[in-house]
Amino acid sequence: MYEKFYRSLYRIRRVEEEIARIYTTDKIKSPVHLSIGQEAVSVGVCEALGRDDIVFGTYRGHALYLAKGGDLRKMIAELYGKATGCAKGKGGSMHLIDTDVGVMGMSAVVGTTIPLAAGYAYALKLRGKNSVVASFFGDGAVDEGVFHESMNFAALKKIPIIFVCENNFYSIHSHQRARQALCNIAERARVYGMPAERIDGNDVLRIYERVMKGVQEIRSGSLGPRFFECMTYRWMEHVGPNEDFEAGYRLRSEAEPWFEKDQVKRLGDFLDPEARQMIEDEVEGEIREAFEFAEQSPFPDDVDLYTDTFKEA
Amino acid sequence: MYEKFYRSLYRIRRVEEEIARIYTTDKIKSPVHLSIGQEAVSVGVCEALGRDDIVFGTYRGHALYLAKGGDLRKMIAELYGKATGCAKGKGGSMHLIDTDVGVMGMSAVVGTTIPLAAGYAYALKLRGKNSVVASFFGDGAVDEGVFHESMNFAALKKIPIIFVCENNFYSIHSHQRARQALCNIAERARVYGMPAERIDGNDVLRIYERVMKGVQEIRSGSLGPRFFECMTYRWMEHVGPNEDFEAGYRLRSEAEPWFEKDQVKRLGDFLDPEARQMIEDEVEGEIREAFEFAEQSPFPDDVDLYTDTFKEA
Amino acid sequence: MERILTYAEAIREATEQEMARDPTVILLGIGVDDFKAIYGTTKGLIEKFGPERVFDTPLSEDAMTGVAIGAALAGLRPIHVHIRMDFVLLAMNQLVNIAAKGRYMYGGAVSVPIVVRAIIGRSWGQGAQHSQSLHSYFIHVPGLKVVAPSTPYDAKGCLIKSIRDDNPVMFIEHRMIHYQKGHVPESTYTIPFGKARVLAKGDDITLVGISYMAVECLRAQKLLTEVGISAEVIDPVSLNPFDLDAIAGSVRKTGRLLVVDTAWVTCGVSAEVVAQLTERFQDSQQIRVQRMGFKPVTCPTTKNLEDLFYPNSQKIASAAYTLVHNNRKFWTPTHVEPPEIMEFRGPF
Amino acid sequence: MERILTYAEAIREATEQEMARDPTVILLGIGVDDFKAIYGTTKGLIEKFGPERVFDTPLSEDAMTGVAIGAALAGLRPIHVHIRMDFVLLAMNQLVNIAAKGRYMYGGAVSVPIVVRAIIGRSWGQGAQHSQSLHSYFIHVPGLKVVAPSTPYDAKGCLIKSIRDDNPVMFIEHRMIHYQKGHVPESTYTIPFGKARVLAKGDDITLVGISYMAVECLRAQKLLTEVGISAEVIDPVSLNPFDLDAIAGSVRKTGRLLVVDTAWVTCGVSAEVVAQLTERFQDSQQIRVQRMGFKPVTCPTTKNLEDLFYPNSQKIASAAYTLVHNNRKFWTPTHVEPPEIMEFRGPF
Ligand SMILES: Cc1ncc(C[n+]2csc(CCOP(=O)(O)OP(=O)(O)O)c2C)c(N)n1
Ligand SMILES: Cc1ncc(C[n+]2csc(CCOP(=O)(O)OP(=O)(O)O)c2C)c(N)n1
Ligand SMILES: [Mg+2]
Ligand SMILES: [Mg+2]
Repeated sequence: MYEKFYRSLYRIRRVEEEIARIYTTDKIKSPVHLSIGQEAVSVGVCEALGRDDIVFGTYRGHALYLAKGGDLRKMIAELYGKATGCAKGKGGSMHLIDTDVGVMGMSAVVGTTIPLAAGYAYALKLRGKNSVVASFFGDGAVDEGVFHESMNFAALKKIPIIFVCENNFYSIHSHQRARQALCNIAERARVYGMPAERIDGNDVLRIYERVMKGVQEIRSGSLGPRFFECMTYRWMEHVGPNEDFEAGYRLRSEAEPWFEKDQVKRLGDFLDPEARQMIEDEVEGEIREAFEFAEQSPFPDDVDLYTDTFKEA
Repeated sequence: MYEKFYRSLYRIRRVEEEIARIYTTDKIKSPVHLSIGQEAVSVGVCEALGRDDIVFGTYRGHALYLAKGGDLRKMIAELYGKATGCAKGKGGSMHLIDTDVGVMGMSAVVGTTIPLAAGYAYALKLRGKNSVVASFFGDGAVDEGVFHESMNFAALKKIPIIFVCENNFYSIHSHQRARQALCNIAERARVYGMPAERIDGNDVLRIYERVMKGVQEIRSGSLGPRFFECMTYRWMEHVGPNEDFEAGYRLRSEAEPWFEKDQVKRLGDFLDPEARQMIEDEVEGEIREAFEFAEQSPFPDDVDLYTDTFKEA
Repeated sequence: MERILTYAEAIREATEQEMARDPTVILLGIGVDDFKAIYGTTKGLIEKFGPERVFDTPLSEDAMTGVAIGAALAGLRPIHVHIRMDFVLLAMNQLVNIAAKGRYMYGGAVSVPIVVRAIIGRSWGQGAQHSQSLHSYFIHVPGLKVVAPSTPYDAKGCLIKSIRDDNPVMFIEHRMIHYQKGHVPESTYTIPFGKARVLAKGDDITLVGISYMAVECLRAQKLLTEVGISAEVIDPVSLNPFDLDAIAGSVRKTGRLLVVDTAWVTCGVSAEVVAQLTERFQDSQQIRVQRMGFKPVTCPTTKNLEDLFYPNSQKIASAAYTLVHNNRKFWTPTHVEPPEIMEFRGPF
Repeated sequence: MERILTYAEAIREATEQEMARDPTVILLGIGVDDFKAIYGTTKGLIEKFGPERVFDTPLSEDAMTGVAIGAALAGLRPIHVHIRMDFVLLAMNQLVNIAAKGRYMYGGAVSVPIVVRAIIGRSWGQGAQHSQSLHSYFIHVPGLKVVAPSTPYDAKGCLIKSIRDDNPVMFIEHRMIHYQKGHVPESTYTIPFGKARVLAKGDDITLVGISYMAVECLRAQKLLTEVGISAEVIDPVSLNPFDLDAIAGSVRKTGRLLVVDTAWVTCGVSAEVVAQLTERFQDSQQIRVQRMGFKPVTCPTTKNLEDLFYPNSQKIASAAYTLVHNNRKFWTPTHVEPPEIMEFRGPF
């Protein structure tokens, strides 16, 4: 299990580091919202899910896409705006999708995928499927009316959904305290009539364990939403490849305890060095290969501008 | 005090009964949402407010308009679509307003006036005024995202506002249980960080007393929203002048306990018969006069179609 | 023997037949399951298909639109009903940012087969917030199909087509058309999108009526025959895709066009029709065009101002007369209040 | 000596001056108080006017719009900033159902002096949901004023006018104009609404550019001089009220009109301008018209498709050339990427 977790964590971290490195070359001509420091949430949740389960995420979606098994080559190609990208170069980093493995799409408008996830879960229930949906969103999305409406609907209809609030304390540069009188997101969810808990410490194993329990309960017939507020921290700037502790809205000292909770390091330390090396080598090879794939892929044809507006009969 | 309360309750009840009676003549060519049975909420709250305080309400707003001191003649003229109406015949029953006494307007779209009330209260705080705003809405409005957003903002900014949820259990023909997994509106408000309580029994005195305490706290400097979920019951159909217990979505037996909580009767019984008679006579005269005024008033001129889109400099 | 149904009944029948045929079709919206049954258009459906496939929703237009889209992503075909189009303003983000764009921004990986039934309110003092016709909003943004049939026959066929379409379809109904009666076959059939319907043949002027205004144009056409004017009446039926060819063909013959919308004129469908026809005819033929719609103000409640606010058959006929006589002659028929407006005691 | 500011600086200066002059002016919106300061347009204002008059908001576009309107009802003059116009879709109900209608539906009892700054995103792969220009939505509905100045001078004057106006004003900015530089007087001044500005005089064709497209039209005008075509460039500045007279006057002279919008064409401002001019000229003069805007698809992220999606000076010049030569001659200048797009590494 640790190997599997480590591979996923390490892979996400390294992919994003490579994105940050390559970003200065302007080959990726679109905004990137990195998850570095927050990988544990996506990995912990997705390890508790199966291939037939479904996730919906946000513009900060690289980690989720990869953790759920999204195709790495198609993701990098998408960032490069290539025709081989998971959205044919039309979506970019903020609109990743890989329906083969249940990554159902991300959105650049905060909060918009929460009701989509709820609707998907409603359909699963109606059709008697045994899958669950996980809906990822940030602490900022909690401010939006659609959060409230979606919680209410999910609790009312007892749908098979896991809500995952990645609370990294910030919406862009605004601290949660500047947007919410009480910092009690899990409680806000509970009041709609669903189990809700806060998971501290950015702890991938704990997240996995708690979510796994929720998923199993749902699968064994105890339908209805579960809510997890996962405390984590964004190491990089809101958007872009750099750190931003000099910007003034937060201090490096605030981040430091979170650097110590680095789950890549933690899980890596659990492994024996050889196994670890092997994983890392494989991942590095895969990443190299994915970037090469992206580099060598063609841009979309001009006519592609006009395709994909409607599905033809 | 009882006389004042009774006058207000009786007046609202009788005005709406007259509206219902006249409605069959088609002189009121617009939808009417009657508050018969629910008067206690508007009266209880408004008796705790002063003339400089502000209220915002809904399409079910006759009771609120009158309880806050809105001009009766202008209201009836508005329902008749006359130029002398409080909105010159352009707004009808769903858009009553009387800025002279702080009735700041009602809206036909559920939930829309909640943030307006919050914005007004923010302005009062910024300008150092001692007034408070009361925001009225139904249990249905609680489903809307804007409810959540407005609660969050009000708690965050500690603005001088009283939220009054008139919980009559129904949104049109949908019971609260069909829309919310838990029937706990006051709790939902509390979680944002504001005192919130449920007031049972449609009890005008209790509503007055509890709201008065909140208003006094705010005026004496303890700013921040207060929330009151006032349990009440609509006796008539959702819209229109009739009863609808035969329609099938609710039973008369559900209503009967609420008929017993009739506050018009209760407060009337507190009074000595002579004082009561005098009040009733005065009110009847006033109502007769208001309907006559409405009947005799002219319709707007054709050119009025084009006025009031913009305020000219 | 003609089988006569009202427009509302035609909608109900289309829904029932498609729900029976296809278990993935679901129906949701505020009040779809109550005894008023959205003007009767959803009557009996919960009894027949059960509360999982037919359900009332919380007052949450934004999220419920997202729920419909999410369910569509999972393979269902939701029909989401709004008893007033005004409330759709709460769902614009989901409709414009997700429904319209989903397929494109995910490079064709998904499709969003939802139908949004948006009903335009009118009459009996519906007023500012219960009377809006915002169809141009949905036409402006690529990715949404928009239909607004005016006859019971087209209503049924268009709704079935909309349900079967793999894309988001805005299905625009006007409250005052629900009472229209007409022939409706019992069998299921579809009306193709992008084909206008000629409701009356004529030579002197082309009247294009959007939604309920097609009915009023037909009434105007009858009035015009009294003064010797032969008007062709066209109902575009579908607004996106739009059958400009049909209108262009008619205008080529008549030389004159009056577009009547049940909406404001500015940046509306009538502007688009006039702009497209102008672009098309500028090299070949001189045509005369005019637009008619709501007056450029908020909808008032009182009846005398409301009558001024809305286009009607009298105003249409009068404007057509003037257009045909090149602004040199004027005529106004007496106005007869149509039964649907005379009898309506809304809001339900 | 000319005083040169960027468009962004002009906006900041207008805001600062009005806030200093009038204590009822407040500024709210996501990020107005952070170090990025909405592309610098709100820089230093919280320091100067304090956190009660300048405040960041929760991510609650719907309610915050209501809050702005409510504060306006109480006598304040709020400026509500949206860093992307796409997010305004969440606030349509408050804007259309309350801000636009409030005064009318309450019979003139109130007014709603709010300014909504809506910024159009573009470039660097902003993509489907960060690139929309929805100004036609606000023009369609009566009750909202809409302005979209293209120069720093007009930006300052229009913003001051908007703040002082007693009605709701949608102030449309394009991210790519923020970098434009121009003369801006230090004193406060207002630009009247409803007066178009002639940015360049010419005789052969009238180019009307909305917002950022005015800048691209001016570039096209320079390109056209190389091939002997003299184009008149008009910036409407205000979209509602709209100065049709100015455009009509120009078209009367040139006989040709190309309207370029930073938005989709269908039911957009370009449709309205063409429709109105057609109605006006049909009895007097034959004119040639054309519209240009976004291609009728969702905005893609990858650069080569993005370049096809947007109008630019090259495409404008080429279309104008063809229009002037009555579709008989064709020419396309080489495209030079403008600096604001070349240098942009958005989203901030
Ligand atoms: C509806 C909406 N409002 C504002 C924005 C601008 N915006 C982009 S990302 C973001 C922060 C969201 O914060 P959070 O949900 O906590 O996610 P995080 O970025 O921390 O992962 C904001 C406000 C947006 N994209 N959508
Ligand atoms: C946004 C919106 N959605 C739906 C409606 C239709 N509608 C009108 S009144 C109403 C019921 C609202 O119930 P509640 O808030 O409890 O108020 P009550 O009528 O009980 O006083 C509904 C759903 C509306 N007017 N606005
Ligand atoms: Mg966050
Ligand atoms: Mg209720």
